[in-house]
Amino acid sequence: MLINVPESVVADALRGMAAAHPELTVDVGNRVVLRRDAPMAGKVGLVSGGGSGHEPLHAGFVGPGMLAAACAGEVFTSPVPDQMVRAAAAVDSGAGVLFVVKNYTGDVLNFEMAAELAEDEGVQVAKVLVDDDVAVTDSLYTAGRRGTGGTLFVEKIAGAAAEEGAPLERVEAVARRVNERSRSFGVALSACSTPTKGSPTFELPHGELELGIGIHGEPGRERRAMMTSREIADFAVDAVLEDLRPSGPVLALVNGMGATPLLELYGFNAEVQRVLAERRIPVARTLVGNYVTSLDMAGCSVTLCEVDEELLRLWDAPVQTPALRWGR
Amino acid sequence: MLINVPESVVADALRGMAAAHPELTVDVGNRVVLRRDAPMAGKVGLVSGGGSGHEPLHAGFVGPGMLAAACAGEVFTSPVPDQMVRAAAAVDSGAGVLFVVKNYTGDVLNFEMAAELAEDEGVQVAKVLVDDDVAVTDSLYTAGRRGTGGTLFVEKIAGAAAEEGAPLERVEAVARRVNERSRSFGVALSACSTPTKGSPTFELPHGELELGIGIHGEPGRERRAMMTSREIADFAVDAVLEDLRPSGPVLALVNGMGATPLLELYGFNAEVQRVLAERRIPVARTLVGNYVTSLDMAGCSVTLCEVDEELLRLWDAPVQTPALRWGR
Amino acid sequence: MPEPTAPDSAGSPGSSDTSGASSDASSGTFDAAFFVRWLTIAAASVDREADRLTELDSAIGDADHGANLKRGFAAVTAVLEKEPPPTPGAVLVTAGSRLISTVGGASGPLYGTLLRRTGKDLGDEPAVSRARFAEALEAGVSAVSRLGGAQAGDKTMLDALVPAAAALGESFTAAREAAERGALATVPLRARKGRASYLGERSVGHQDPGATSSALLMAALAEAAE
Amino acid sequence: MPEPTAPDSAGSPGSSDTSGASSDASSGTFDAAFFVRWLTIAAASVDREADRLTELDSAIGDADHGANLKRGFAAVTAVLEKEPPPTPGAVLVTAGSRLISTVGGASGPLYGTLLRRTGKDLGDEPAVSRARFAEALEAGVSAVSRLGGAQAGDKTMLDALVPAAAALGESFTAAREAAERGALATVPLRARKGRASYLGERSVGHQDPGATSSALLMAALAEAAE
Ligand SMILES: Nc1ncnc2c1ncn2[C@@H]1O[C@H](COP(=O)(O)OP(=O)(O)O)[C@@H](O)[C@H]1O
Ligand SMILES: Nc1ncnc2c1ncn2[C@@H]1O[C@H](COP(=O)(O)OP(=O)(O)O)[C@@H](O)[C@H]1O
Ligand SMILES: [Mg+2]
Ligand SMILES: [Mg+2]
Ligand SMILES: [Mg+2]
Ligand SMILES: [Mg+2]
Repeated sequence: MLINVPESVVADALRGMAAAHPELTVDVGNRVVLRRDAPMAGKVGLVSGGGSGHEPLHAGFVGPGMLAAACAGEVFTSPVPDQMVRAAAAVDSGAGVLFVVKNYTGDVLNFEMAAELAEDEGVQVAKVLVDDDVAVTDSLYTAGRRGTGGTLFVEKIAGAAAEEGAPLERVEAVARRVNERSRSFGVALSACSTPTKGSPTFELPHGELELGIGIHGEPGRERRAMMTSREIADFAVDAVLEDLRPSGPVLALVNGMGATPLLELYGFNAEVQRVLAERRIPVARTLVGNYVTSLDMAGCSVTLCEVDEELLRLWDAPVQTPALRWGR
Repeated sequence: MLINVPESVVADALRGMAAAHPELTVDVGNRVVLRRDAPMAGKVGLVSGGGSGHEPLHAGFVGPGMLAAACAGEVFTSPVPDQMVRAAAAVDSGAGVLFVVKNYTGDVLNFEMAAELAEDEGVQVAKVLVDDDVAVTDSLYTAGRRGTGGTLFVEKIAGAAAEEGAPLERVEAVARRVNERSRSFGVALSACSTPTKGSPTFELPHGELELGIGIHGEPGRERRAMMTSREIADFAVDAVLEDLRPSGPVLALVNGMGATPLLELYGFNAEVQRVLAERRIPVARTLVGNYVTSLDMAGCSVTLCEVDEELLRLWDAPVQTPALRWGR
Repeated sequence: MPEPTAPDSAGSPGSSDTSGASSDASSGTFDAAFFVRWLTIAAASVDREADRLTELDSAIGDADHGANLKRGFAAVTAVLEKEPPPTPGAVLVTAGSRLISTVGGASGPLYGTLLRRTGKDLGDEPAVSRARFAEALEAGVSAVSRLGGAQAGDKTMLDALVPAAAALGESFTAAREAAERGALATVPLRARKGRASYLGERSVGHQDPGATSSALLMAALAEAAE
Repeated sequence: MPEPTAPDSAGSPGSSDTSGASSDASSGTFDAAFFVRWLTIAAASVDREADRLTELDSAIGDADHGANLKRGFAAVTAVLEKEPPPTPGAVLVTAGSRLISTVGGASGPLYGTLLRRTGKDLGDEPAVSRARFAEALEAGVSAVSRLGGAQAGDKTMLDALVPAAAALGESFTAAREAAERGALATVPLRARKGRASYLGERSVGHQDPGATSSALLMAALAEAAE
């Protein structure tokens, strides 16, 4: 691993990020990355965060048109409430703050505590839970669907609404709408290694894969013999469509888990587009890359988000962050 | 591996790229990716290319302000002359074409043949060889220094000069200047697996690393016991500085080889910046990410490019490509 | 056993160790120093067992439970050493707050809430009886259950905490043993809460890391009382 | 051996196989069909040995030599089958052009140039003697050396091609054997050209993939002549 010691991985990364991105404010001590111009007068501030190891999520999405702040936890560990409280205070211009929270017990509890504390300090806080992963059934017998690739759609689109000056309830409603219309399914071709453990989090023999994985190195729902890119696309897209059943055009995120080469990911995208065409789902926009990752895991996920005109317009709106950048 | 069959990997990726990037023209049959607006009246066209497996290099750098066209060879195999001839013909507006060629025997020979053929067809062709890798001594006893991370600097900066409307000799001179002032050094923490071979190209036991690697999965000059991020930064930066000895500010590219998580890469950047500060080298701009990769290899490379005011201005100039995007 | 048996532990499986030669019998009440000692022993134990906890979390979670608690308990001992709070309640509230501020993940707010709620329940009494502590711990455990929406049987820390709190009325040793049994009993369970629930049937056959760390905490408590 | 010995092969190590029972002796001249047969056998051999070539290239290169030649020679046989050229020279020029257009890498232009230059040297004669072919092959090999800037001893295909071309004056068998010896002799060499040169001393102890494929081509030639 390209590290010094496991204990300093997150702080080291934030220092490196500060050096590479003078356009951001990086509070290394508190592990908060902020827009340099925060608080933005009259605008809602989007605050997200989560365990580290999913880069560029979330800090790579801080900037005009997307997040106002991101809080970095230890690897695969939700940040602590103090971080979100600090971030909320820093980005609140009086228009309030939206917490974008991936649905994991740790994130939910820590963000909840933070919301309470921030409100005690006079910040108006709304929260949206992202739970797009169809590999987990949302029932009494689970902690609910996980937040994965859909987070990117929520943060980009709600971020655009905030940038336009929409009030908190509206930004929250947009975020909720995006989450409700987003579904993901992920596949691992290898496990990942966390700095602390130093070895793969599970054993995946060569020639097998895990279907229905999350983004924390946990095994999936099912192990199978290796499938082709074509077969994986069929499986993943159909798993998503079974739950989403879009009646209009979709945004497609073809996401790499970290170690899958872009060459393979683009090839996989060709298969994803093929299935979508076969299922007669029009694709409005496609994003291919390593955006919501799981350290050095090989694999991919597919996220679809059904969009109406407003959501598409907000998706296309300018964004200026380290990892997503277009328009202006 | 996330593929169908090894034989279709490159074509599949190009189809996937076409779907994700409607702003580009992708000629899948001839494996050429082009700016949609090529030929750009009165402007020099930059044409590059090389073996696949280094994505986003080169096709991810096609667009306004950078390459006019990229030719994709098989994995780690230079493209064939026909591709470059076709690309040159497509982007030449009469102002001529600059071939940006990484210094590998295969690339050099194929681009040379292409230049001859294109000139037979009436296209004015200039060539710049990129050979920035200090791990290889440039002597009679080697094929010369390899082209690695410096390619990004050459393509970006010469691309900006072309975009400004500079004539061919000037664009060529700028490209040459960037190459002369760029040096790289790379380190592998794991080997990579090519689709054809299907297994790692060399054995690298856990707990060891290879110093002085290139971008084709070949072993480096030396194997050592695992080093910390700090030690690797010292070693790599000093290897570069021994050859470059900059008297002014530098651009720094802290590049991932493909499978190294961004989290680790940013942490490594913190160490690179520390060494540079210790050596009193001012850093004008820093770019961190997986840009010049070697499939799923874990590892990193450091490229420094000494810049004057003109080169820095051209670096900062707007660029609109899938992988690099800023300004406007 | 000279001390009264807590009524709600009557039906719980009896401790196999009936020697009762711990400080339980003699001390009667427990002051702030005792609670600091407990948490200090717990921190050492978590530090020692961190790799095992992470290994367990690696099987059905995300391989961070050991590192999480190690970081949190190190912070707890640091603050308790620097400014030892005056009462049992203050010790637990301070420790719980510290866990919340340093652990993150699911276990941070849950263990933090456990200690904070237990501590609040103890109020500002300078020393408390084991029975009083047992009562407060039950309140803390209930708070954990409410916060995370889990019950005993869901394959979480509650599988160790619920029986341990109940057995604490009987003795520290009984609490330790109940927690250990509870942790072991998570092996055949299918997880319904936390990350392990994502695995469905595949969570069966693995011991829950949080229940295991809860057993460590109860063992530390018994050791502090020896 | 009824045919004249090429003067420049006089000093080359003699073939151990002196039976000479190949079609060398009988045929006298070789027409376009012979050259098509050669390349067809070569294509089959490259296809069969592709994994081994890639394996060798994996040790000191980039693990693509087998796939490269397999792709190129498949394209060569396809074009030769579809429109068989009329003369030996045309066969080789066509095949060389096809390699250049389909292989890429270092070996594409080099092998392509080898065949094209050899073919051009043969002109439009409808059939050529082995001696004439040997002469043309030497011209082709020189062109490879000029194009890539390498010499025999640099651990490249030239280590097989140079002695093979020289020995072809003697017999097809001698050429095959010289190429095989040349390929084997690359093992202890330190590479000075191509990717293997990046490894410096670490290239020692491995057989050069290009020299190995050149030996396959010469073996195919000897087989075609049998
Ligand atoms: N809803 C819940 N209620 C009670 N305990 C829980 C709950 N969710 C998780 N846990 C406990 O937390 C433990 C995991 O803690 P940890 O690994 O530190 O956090 P995370 O799951 O966020 O990585 C689990 O083993 C389980 O015992
Ligand atoms: N300059 C050169 N002259 C002659 N042969 C060369 C030269 N460079 C490389 N070769 C040959 O090419 C072979 C490698 O071919 P191949 O793997 O197909 O191309 P690449 O090296 O571009 O991947 C080497 O084993 C060597 O025999
Ligand atoms: Mg965690
Ligand atoms: Mg190659
Ligand atoms: Mg965990
Ligand atoms: Mg090769």
